[in-house]
Amino acid sequence: MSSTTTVTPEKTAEEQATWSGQSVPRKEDRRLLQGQGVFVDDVKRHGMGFVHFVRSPYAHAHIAAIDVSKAEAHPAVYGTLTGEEVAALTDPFFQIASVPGANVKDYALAVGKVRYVGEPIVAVVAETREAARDASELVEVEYEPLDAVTDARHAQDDGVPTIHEDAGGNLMWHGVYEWGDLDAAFNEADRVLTIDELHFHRFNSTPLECDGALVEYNRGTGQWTLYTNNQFPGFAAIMMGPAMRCGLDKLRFVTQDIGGGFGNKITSHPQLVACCLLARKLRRPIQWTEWRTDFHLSMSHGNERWFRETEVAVKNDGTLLGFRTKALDDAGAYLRYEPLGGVIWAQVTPGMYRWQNIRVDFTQVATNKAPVSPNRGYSRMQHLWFTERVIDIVAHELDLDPVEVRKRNYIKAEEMPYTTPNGCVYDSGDYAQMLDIALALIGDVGPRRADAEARGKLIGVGIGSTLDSGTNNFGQSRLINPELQFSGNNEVATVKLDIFGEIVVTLGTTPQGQGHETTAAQVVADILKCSVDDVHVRAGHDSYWNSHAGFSGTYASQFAVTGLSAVKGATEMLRDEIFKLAGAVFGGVPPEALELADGGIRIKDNPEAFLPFMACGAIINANNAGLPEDLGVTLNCRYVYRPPFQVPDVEKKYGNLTLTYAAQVHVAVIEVDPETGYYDIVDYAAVDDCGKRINPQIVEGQVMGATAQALGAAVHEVFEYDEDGNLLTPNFYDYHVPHALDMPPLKTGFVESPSPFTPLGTKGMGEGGGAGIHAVCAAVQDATGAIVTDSHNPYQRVWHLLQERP
Amino acid sequence: MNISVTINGTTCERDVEPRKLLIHFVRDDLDLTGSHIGCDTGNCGACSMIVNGQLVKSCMMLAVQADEAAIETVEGLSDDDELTKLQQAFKDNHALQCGYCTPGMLMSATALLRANPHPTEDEIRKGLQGNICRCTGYWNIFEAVKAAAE
Amino acid sequence: MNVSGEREFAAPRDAVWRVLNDPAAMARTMPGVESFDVHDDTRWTANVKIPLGLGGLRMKVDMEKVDEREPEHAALQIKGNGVGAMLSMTTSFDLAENGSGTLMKWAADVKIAGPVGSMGQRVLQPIVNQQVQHVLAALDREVQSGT
Amino acid sequence: MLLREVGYVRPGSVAEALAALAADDGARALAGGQTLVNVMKARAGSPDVLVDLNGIDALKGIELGGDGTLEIGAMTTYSEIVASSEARARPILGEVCAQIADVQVRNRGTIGGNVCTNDPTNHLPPLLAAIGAEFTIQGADGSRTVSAADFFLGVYFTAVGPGELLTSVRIPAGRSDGFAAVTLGVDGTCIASAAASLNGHVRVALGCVDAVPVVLEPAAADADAVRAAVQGASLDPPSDVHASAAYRVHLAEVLAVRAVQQAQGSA
Repeated sequence: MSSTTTVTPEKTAEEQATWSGQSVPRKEDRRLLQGQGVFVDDVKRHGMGFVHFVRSPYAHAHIAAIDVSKAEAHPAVYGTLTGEEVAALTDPFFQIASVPGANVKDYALAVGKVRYVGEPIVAVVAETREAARDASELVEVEYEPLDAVTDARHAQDDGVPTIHEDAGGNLMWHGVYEWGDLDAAFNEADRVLTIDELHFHRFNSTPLECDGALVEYNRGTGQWTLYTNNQFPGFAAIMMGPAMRCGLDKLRFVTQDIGGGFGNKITSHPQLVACCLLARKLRRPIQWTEWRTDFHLSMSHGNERWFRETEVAVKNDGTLLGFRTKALDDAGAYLRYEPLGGVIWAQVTPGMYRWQNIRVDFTQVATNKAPVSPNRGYSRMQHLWFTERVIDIVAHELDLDPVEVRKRNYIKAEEMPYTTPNGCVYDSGDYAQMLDIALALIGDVGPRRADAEARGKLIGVGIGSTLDSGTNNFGQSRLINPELQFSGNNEVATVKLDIFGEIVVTLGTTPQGQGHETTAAQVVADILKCSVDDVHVRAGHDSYWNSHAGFSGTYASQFAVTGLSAVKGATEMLRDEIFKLAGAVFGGVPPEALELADGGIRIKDNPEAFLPFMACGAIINANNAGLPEDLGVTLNCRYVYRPPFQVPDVEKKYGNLTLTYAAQVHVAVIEVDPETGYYDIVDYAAVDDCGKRINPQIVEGQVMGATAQALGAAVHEVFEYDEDGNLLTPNFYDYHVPHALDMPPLKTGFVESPSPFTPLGTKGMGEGGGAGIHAVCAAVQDATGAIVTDSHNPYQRVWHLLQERP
Repeated sequence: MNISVTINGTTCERDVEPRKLLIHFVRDDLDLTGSHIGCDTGNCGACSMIVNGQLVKSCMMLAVQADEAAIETVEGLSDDDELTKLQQAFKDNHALQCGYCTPGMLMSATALLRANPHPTEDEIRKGLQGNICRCTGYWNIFEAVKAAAE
Repeated sequence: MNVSGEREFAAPRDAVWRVLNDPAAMARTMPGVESFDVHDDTRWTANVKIPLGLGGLRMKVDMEKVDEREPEHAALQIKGNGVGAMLSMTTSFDLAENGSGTLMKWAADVKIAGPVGSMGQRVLQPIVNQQVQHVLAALDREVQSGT
Repeated sequence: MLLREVGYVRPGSVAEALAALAADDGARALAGGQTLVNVMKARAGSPDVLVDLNGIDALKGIELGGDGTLEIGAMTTYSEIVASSEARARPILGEVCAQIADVQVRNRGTIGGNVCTNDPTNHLPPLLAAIGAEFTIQGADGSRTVSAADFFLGVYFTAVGPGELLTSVRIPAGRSDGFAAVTLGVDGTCIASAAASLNGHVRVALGCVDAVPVVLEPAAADADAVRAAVQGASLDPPSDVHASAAYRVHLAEVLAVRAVQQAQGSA
């Protein structure tokens, strides 16, 4: 069953009267339920050519020769594109990394060398999808295979082949983070626990829709229009423009509906560049659909990370004083968004705990695997899994109750806002209360344990607590590369009143199911005192709308802060203009004498004097003769929300890296069959605190969805490679995601701790599901009595853990 | 090969290559893009349709195998200005997020409720087992189907 | 993937050696050979359709003898290039006289890359074993007919 | 998606189907297509002609003989077996078919396709081997019936030769059967499986541990005897991303015992 607790702060009459805070049914749903959504593969153009990418069967090889003549000769083929052409027509993609990673040369297609199985080498365009694939089989590529680097832990060993000669080795980035006084902490410690190695596995969220695009080139204006499901056009443009040697306004990004993103659709820019070049070369629209196997082989794997030689300073009572660890990140074959993973984790450096003394020696290397890119919980999930593992290992070693160790070390509600050792400011929250609610949802496990043991089964209970930091300060990129000129963040919205009084909202975001049309309408309706049905929020994204800013997109848990704050700002501007206009129309009535009501504005003590929005729109847009010269009203308002950020201190690696800190605490109960290692999650609770909830149903939906992804990753999902660099899970057979029958009972609860730092008291959310991985690991450890050192625990591993039992 | 299918009540004749999968035929040739493609191994169910009264994954059937068949897709469930009880229940229960799996999910739920108007929770899970959703965690979908069955 | 084994032939060593080193004879022992070209006495090319039951996997297979100590040892480097699959295999055999017969010790290291290699992990080893058995059985027949 | 070009014929009778198969050595029978079509999407296998058996009524249906023998047409779907009252004569059949994948796959997938594919992870090869099924194969020159031992030859290989068709599966009467598996998720792909039948004597068939079901006949139905039989089989299963050889061997032992216990319970 799925149940929701009633733990909720009292709502004031004022709150009850607002749209915000209500589970308003989504505006998006009708079209999606009727099959009328427009996803990228639904976009068709006359004469479009279908592109198929020839992909490398080798993980690492020199390309000795490429012959496309037979493919070009295929009657249905329009043309091809090779790496050589790409290298001539474009510059390598801009690298975020400082040296050595900065020296990596990354193009839209492989140039001279292939570096992972599935890497695109040649693009073939034909009249039909089938013909494009047929012809791609006629492309002859001569390879000189090289040994593959598949284990990041040995990527820098002597004699290991170099993947990027330009980088002079497989090291991509290295940095040391140290805050507090480690020596003092370790001197003060009663005990120092050492953990040789913890491993966070490689997986991603596998959105059901893969990547794709339909790209048109306007020869007259030199502009490309990309209908694509890329979820961060601002980033794609920054990557593509310089590479293609064109201004960013030459790249128009358009999307309506996106079939899930979860961060995995941020780095499709190489394929988009190939499509742009082909659209120009072949003088026709280019259609690209990525199939599931292509996606698994090549797109946006989550960061695989090791934590080695970890030392933890603790008091006998479980008080945590500090830790040291060496983090090793496997970036895969190219740095598409990396090495940002090398700093993003620092948003949550101490996890939810009062650790003051921390040293993380962070190394990122290249391997012959698919490039990693952001994946829901990007880089924080790996680090928070580490902190949760440490907590449970400490509890195990000191024979303390994991609940007690957490409560003893959690940052306390009264300490909020709390400044972490590296200068991040946790805005609000009561982690201990969240844990209590989660445990209450599960109730007494005793009877269940007795019943299971009577059947020869083992019960395990595990806690996973996690932070969902949102609204990036892009200045953190300077901790990776001081040369970078990024900082802060921004988002835009426009709100206007049309000639017939229609309220029209445009967003800069690229929603993938988060319900932006609905929540934006809720915010607007509250300010303009009208119904959400009176608010039309344009579907999707178009970078040619003036609601597009540099950081526009939907990623990193920020819409509820950046997007909705922009909507709020623009709507308040519109409201003030309506007051100004009405004041003038009523003959100089001051704003304080006016009020909004019933889809219009009226004089407070003379309700008869009423100006409906329709009249306001008509006057300004079509009947404006005689209005005062200095009225200054357009009823078309654009607002840019800019979070209050400073540039972090690059030397000390110190500063506030994100604006809000939503939190989740999960508790998992598993039943293990000791004979086989097979286990079921038999009870589960997830408690969320994302501050003010604009639409509780949407928030709960994010919590449940993220939890399902975490449970899939914890038990089944892994991108595993053999020693030759073949991906062993390239499809949904071997990469098993949760199906309906796999879902455990799911109980949800929530706390609302409004953020003091955001205009609406909201916090970004959606990425806290990683707690499910932490909770399952802890539950497996509890059931088996063996220390869990891997984030991925399929039946086989659990069976092995059981063999280790004392 | 020339084939004729009746899709959502409309009969269409087309010439298709034998190798063309039913899902490609419906999306690309008949321009009914409501049914989606989420995998290439028949696992995800986004392409689920009802063919001659039977729920199938249209990516594991050739278009030529549907010759003379009656096909139902999401576009046939309701007309523009109204939602079926099932669709409304999906909306009321927030049973969709990105909406990509939704058409296939609706067809599976429709087939389930036809065969079994009052399914238990286990029967609902079993009935939707062939449809992957990556957004919702399924529970709201189960609730929606329950609500539609009441 | 490494596979190896032993096989006894009721034939003298030179007879076995002859078959193992006669491209035409070898071609008759390999599964699904559709055409066969001999470039010189160390390099052959075969177009095969490995019968995978569900339709067969077409491959162009280049074979090169990389080591030879007549009449007891030879090693072959085999590279197969087919749609969705890259086969690379090093195989060696050692022949020892065994009474009137011959004992062959053979070993092969088989690597399959590409989608098929990824897809078929759980079935690959059984398939390879099975193909090897076919080859050995055919080899038997060749040796018998050759003596 | 995007198959290679392929011919297609839809015979109305077994004779026509046999003729079509004989006409081209690149011809392959298309049953439910729930495996073959996916292999063709990957272009890992590429038949020249597909002989679609879905139009042949003679290959469909379930008959229950007076002696309790079931004769199941090769093109009978899992769903039809699950729903069939006749098939309840051997309850394990419906129980196992109901665990295969999902509704859509069960609506198209057939018993004949399942056994002719003989993917080691399939449910039916070990089950049918355990319960002593026989397979009727028809060729140009008449038909023959073979036992499971003679039917399953290798991965994707069976006694059904070129130009032949599996027309039906015969299942003897019996009730004391069991099936146990560890799968990749509920109703997922089998990581290891075991089927057992106690009709007359103890027979166990193991799946996922070899190219063909491994059939064992333990001396008795007690756990020790069954374990001993599995250990005596010196299994050498493949390792893959889901299970090492050692883990599969261990599971085979545990599941064999469970299948036998289930069979005892169902007696």
